[in-house]
Amino acid sequence: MQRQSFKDINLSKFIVYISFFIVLIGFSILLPGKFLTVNNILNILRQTAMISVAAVGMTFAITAGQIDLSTGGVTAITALVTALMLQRFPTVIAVLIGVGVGFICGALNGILLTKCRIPAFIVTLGTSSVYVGFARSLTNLEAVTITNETFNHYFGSGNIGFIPTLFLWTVVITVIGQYVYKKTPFGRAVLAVGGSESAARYSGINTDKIKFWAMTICGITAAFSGILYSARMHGARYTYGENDSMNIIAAVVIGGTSFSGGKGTVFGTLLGSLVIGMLNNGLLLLGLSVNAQMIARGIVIVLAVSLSLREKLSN
Amino acid sequence: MQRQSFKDINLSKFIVYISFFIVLIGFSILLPGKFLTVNNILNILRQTAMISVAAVGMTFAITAGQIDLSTGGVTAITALVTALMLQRFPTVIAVLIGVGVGFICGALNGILLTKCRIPAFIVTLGTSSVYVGFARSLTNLEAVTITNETFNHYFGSGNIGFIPTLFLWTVVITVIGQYVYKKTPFGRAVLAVGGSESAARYSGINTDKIKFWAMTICGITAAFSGILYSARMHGARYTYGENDSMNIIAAVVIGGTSFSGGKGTVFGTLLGSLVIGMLNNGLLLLGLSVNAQMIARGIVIVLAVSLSLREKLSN
Amino acid sequence: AEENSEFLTMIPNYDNAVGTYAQGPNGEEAVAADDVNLTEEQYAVVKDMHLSLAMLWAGAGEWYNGMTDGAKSECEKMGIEIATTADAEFDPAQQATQIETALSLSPDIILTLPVDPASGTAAYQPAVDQGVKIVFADNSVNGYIGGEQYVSVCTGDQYGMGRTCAQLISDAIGGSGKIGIIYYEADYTVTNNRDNQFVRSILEDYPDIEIASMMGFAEETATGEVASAMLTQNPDLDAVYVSWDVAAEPVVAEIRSSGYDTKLVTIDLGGNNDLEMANGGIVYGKSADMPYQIGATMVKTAALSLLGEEAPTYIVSDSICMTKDNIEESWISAMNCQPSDDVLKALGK
Amino acid sequence: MLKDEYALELKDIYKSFYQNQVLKGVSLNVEKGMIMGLLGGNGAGKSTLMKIVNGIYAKDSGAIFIGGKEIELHNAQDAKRQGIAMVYQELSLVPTLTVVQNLFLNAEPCNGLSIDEKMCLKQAKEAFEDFGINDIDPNAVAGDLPIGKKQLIEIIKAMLKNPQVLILDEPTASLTQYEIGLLFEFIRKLKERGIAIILISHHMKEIVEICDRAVILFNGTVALNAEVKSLTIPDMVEAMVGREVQEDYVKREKKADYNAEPLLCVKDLENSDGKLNGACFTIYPGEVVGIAGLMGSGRTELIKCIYGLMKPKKGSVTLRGKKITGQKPWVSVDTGVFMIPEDRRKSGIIDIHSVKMNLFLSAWKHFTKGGWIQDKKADEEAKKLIEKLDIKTTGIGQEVKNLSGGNQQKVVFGKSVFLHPDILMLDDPTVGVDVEAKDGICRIISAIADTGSGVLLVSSEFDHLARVCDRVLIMKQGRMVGELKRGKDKLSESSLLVAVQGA
Ligand SMILES: Nc1ncnc2c1ncn2[C@@H]1O[C@H](COP(=O)(O)OP(=O)(O)OP(=O)(O)O)[C@@H](O)[C@H]1O
Ligand SMILES: Nc1ncnc2c1ncn2[C@@H]1O[C@H](COP(=O)(O)OP(=O)(O)OP(=O)(O)O)[C@@H](O)[C@H]1O
Ligand SMILES: [Mg+2]
Ligand SMILES: [Mg+2]
Repeated sequence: MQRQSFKDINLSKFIVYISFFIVLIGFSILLPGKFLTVNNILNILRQTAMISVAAVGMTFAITAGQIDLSTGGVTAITALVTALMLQRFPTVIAVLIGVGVGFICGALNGILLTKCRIPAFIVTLGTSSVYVGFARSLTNLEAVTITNETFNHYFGSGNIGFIPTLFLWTVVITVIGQYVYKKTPFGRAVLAVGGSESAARYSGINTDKIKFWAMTICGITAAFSGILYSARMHGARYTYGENDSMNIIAAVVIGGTSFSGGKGTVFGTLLGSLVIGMLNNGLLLLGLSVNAQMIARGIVIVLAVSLSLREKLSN
Repeated sequence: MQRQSFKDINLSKFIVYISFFIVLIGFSILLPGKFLTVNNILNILRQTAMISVAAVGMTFAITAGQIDLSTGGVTAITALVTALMLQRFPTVIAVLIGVGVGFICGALNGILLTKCRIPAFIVTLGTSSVYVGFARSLTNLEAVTITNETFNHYFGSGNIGFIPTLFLWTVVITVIGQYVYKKTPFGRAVLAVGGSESAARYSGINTDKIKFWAMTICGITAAFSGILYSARMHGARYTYGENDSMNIIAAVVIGGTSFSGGKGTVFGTLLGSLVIGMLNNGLLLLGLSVNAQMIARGIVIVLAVSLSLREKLSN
Repeated sequence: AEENSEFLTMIPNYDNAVGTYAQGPNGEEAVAADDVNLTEEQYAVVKDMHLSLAMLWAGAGEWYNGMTDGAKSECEKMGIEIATTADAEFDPAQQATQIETALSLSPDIILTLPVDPASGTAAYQPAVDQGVKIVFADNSVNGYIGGEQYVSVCTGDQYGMGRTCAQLISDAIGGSGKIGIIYYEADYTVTNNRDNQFVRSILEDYPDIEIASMMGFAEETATGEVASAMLTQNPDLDAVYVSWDVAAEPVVAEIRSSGYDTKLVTIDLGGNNDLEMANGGIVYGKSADMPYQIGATMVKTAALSLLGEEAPTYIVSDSICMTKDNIEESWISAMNCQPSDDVLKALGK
Repeated sequence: MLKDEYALELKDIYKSFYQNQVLKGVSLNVEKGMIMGLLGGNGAGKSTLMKIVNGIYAKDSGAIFIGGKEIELHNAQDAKRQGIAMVYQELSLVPTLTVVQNLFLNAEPCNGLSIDEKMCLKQAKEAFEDFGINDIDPNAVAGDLPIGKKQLIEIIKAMLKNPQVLILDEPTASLTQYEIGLLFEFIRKLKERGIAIILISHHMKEIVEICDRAVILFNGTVALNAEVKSLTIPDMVEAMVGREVQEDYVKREKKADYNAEPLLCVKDLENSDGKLNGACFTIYPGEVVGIAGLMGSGRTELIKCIYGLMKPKKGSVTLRGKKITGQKPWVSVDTGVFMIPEDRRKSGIIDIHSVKMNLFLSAWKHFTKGGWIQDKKADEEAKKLIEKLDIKTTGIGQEVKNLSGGNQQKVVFGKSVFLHPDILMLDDPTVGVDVEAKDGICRIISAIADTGSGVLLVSSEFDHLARVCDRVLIMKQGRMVGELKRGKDKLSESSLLVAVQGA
């Protein structure tokens, strides 16, 4: 029995990597000399940074049995607010204010969720509309430019050595996320709340507090994604993050986090978002039409998830 | 004691109506002589028909503990296929083929869901992309016009007496849905699967079959929604239904169906979609800016759901 | 020429009627927007009519803002009340809904940008039946005739803008080189027309320019991936054309981080890219129509029609050719406002 | 005795859910180093009272004292701080976490900010050793374990908190004799350490065996509070249910028909995970066959294989001579084979549904006319069943999650009564039901057998087996290793115990 369960765990962790490598190797073969080049890999790392970062917070939300559909709005508001703040304040303060915006939005989701006892899907469906509306009115749909070169360099378009700062941020946030998720009592409590809310409550866990913080973390990483967007684009606009939330959720689930909560990994999520990123990149390089890309992307998402859930079939 | 539980049940059913009447009365007061006119009410009934119809199927899916994000794609494919078929076949045949398309799409969702054991959210996120891609390639993004007047009249823009045919279809589908949901062993099984899949399986319910059919029904009503769209617009286009799925889900949940499954009502869903319809209509009539409309819509959705869940707070 | 025909038929609606100058939906000759005007007396008469108006746009953004502002300023002059504003999010069904709803407010005028000419026929019929003066922006709907179902179509010169972009891109790369085209892959007449005209102009008028790659996109936020794929396959691209400004932003970001010396040309004004242009960066030049003027003209034609005057049925605003040198002037004429402070600062003002 | 030597004092506790007055002024004291048995019929309010003590429910009025000081409890965390730990009747393991993670949930030993995983594992192993368990993998995922093991882990989890007051709500319900022995040994050790223990159980013998004092709740008040030494079992039962309950063999109206063709034949059943190893037996019409065995002997797997929830690898099952091996559960229900699962929370009830919906979960098609369900008919049937099974509920519309544990179990059992299958398989159907209801269930089982159906009864309660079975099979490691037949062998609790232990 000891052996069996050991094998199980290994297999299930392993499988998260399989879809990653299948996609990686698949495209490398289909696109010799084009896909697996340093340049293209750096492209993919840069392009997925915004999703990878937001997906870290989403991993917490989904693990706690919740979901956040409002990340797009939070990303947009944060990008705009940060850009506006950069016109008056130094980089660090503007970034902190931006993160603060994410905190507030996430916390609002958390409060509505726990106080009104509305399912997260609905709360964030509603607040998503509110946040997007707010982002649109903030500058009346107008773009805000960013001329702060330090900010643009360190949060967006710069490199350190030859590594894009965007990717460095992805790594930093993922590592912090993974540590909190796996190694702290808070992370354990998030897993417990998602695994069985009543059992968690019986164990003396303040389930509302945990759900609140899971949503807040999700808001914060969505905000950080907005900061990266604005630095990468040297400006902000209400459309940033607009279509990301489904990609973010897909990244989390492909990464092996259970959609019904209680199980997951943040490293897996990073791989999941890289799968999405490689897919977007590779399908384009293949020269497929937009329609064909959509069809292929849908098929690969279903395949990747069914692969990462395969181990459950045996039960 | 008997009385208490009697009161409880009544209250919870009653509360579904409350948000409906609050919105209705609220707009009537804010917009004297504009909102509560025969014409405007008929407008609302026409405008929400597509959502109301698709929401009937979604009630089955959500009650069974599933969800369907692919309705938009199904709606679009069906609209296009029906329009194309009308160029060769009589109305009835074209409509049947359209419904058949919904059946196939829904069934595909159901099969992936039950055979690969992927959560419905992910299956339909993937197939949604596939269906939309397919709808786009079907006519290579071109719109198809419909010149069949019988079809346009009976499924879209016509009236019978002074009642729009769109509303008649809504009523027909809702009544059939409500009966199947409340009065057949299948409906009870859907409730059971959503309430506790394991208990349902132990009780000898073929849970996979039930989930399959719940998804298939959802596909069929989404298809019907596409048929209504194309008749209302006298043509079909790959964008029909694109932004509907969140509205449909919101309608179901505002209508009092539990988002986590196992409980619901189809009549409530109709009211829920009318709430959404009134909201879209009333906010526009109020002359709010688009941004303000979005914010208001989000707030009302959260309020309406928290109202319809209020009874649970007492526990 | 063989492969050229492939480029010519790639974008939807490539077979729209083609002329040197864009003609109206029923072959009308264009009237310049500047030529549409009301006399002082006519303003006074309109003011006494206490009219109301609804704006039912297809989407949202700075371009729509410009149009709305233009219409608003004219409405103020004429004492027209704005009953409601809506954005159909490019969904024809939603637009049909918004038309019906707006009609409950019994507006005298509807300014609108039809999302879909095909289904628009049925969608606008209630407004036609109710006798509302409809003024279209950009395109009409199938089967309608100017002066009958609607007053007029006011549009930017899509073909002109396509041509201007071809000119700009040629300037940017010194007359010869390799370019890429990133176009909107959707059935949307306005962008289809400008994209197609751009392709035609390049093929016909600039034989030394080679179209190395043409790729479509479906979401304006997802063009970065397209650009990087294009650059990966063609690292030697000299310039890129993108359908419109917002969609060009991620492309600029992608070019910037790729480190290539690739120029970009696009259509519409927009803060982020104009700053890049002011700084002499990746964005070389832009073409744009004049949304403020279009919005104002739409109100004017509606008013003329209500006064019983004959309004021109097809009105075209000027298009602008903007480079680093005329950013400020362009903003003032197109949007009736100054570019952002950052842009002015970069221009040294 | 000095007042502050009470570990826990409850004064005049009142609690009602809506208008359902559950506790009407309950007072009791528990001394340090005392084991108190808390008894009462199903729905008497035992769990409610203990959940108030553990901060899960808020009391309406009354006071709680710990060590002489009045305390307020708002949640389980507060209770933990006061040194109170509880094993819940509903079990509170997070199914997605591993055993160790569950054991230390919300009390993880930390090393700086991070959880000290090594320490957790070490302490868990020590705890298991202390208790005498050696067959639970601390890294196994809790949700995959059978209910008996979950129960053990739950108990150890409570112990790890080093409580001053330990509340055990029916901890023995899913345990077999052997584990109960381990548990009691451990409880005695705790008692020596001066810990106060409250034990809820429906098994009078357990109370007599281990408790110092017995408190009986009846009708929301304390009906009896006395030294166990001064009490007899019939005394307690009478205080609990208000009448005497017979605990002898239930007289059958008809006998099993051993000359007829066997109803069910199971031959050499094996499944892929090796839990079944050639199980063989037959059931004759009108026969009640019991299965006795230790935890993990494969009893649950046997039933699941016959019903079709699990695929057998080898062997055959025949019903009236017709092969039904490996048929799906929904086919089984149609062919007249039905089962009641052991894990009522997970697989027995749908807790958000009403009593009526649960009772007829498998039976709706028997209420249809032209495809539509006749709800009036179903309501009548539901009322009859509630009466027959004496389910304590506010009505057929009450949500099952608001019933007491024992009453939930009656609902689960009730599903099979209406269906009246040819073969009824029951996996621990009497878990958590009170003496009176157990008697009722015995009678219903006999009545079902009297109509010619066959019953397969798995039970951890040997006295229960002894009361109703015509034949008891002894199971070990997935096969039958012995048989006791009424009339031929002595069939009693003690003979079964000897047979199982000796097997
Ligand atoms: N959350 C709740 N909401 C409403 N009623 C409840 C709730 N919990 C318990 N009850 C009711 O309170 C009464 C006492 O239940 P409790 O669980 O305390 O009984 P018990 O003595 O533990 O019974 P058992 O031996 O069956 O476990 C029952 O009638 C039950 O229906
Ligand atoms: N899902 C599972 N994962 C791992 N082990 C399991 C699982 N289910 C059962 N087992 C193991 O299989 C063995 C047999 O379990 P089963 O439930 O059939 O026993 P049982 O005789 O019914 O005992 P009881 O019901 O008293 O627990 C046990 O040792 C148990 O640990
Ligand atoms: Mg209890
Ligand atoms: Mg068992």
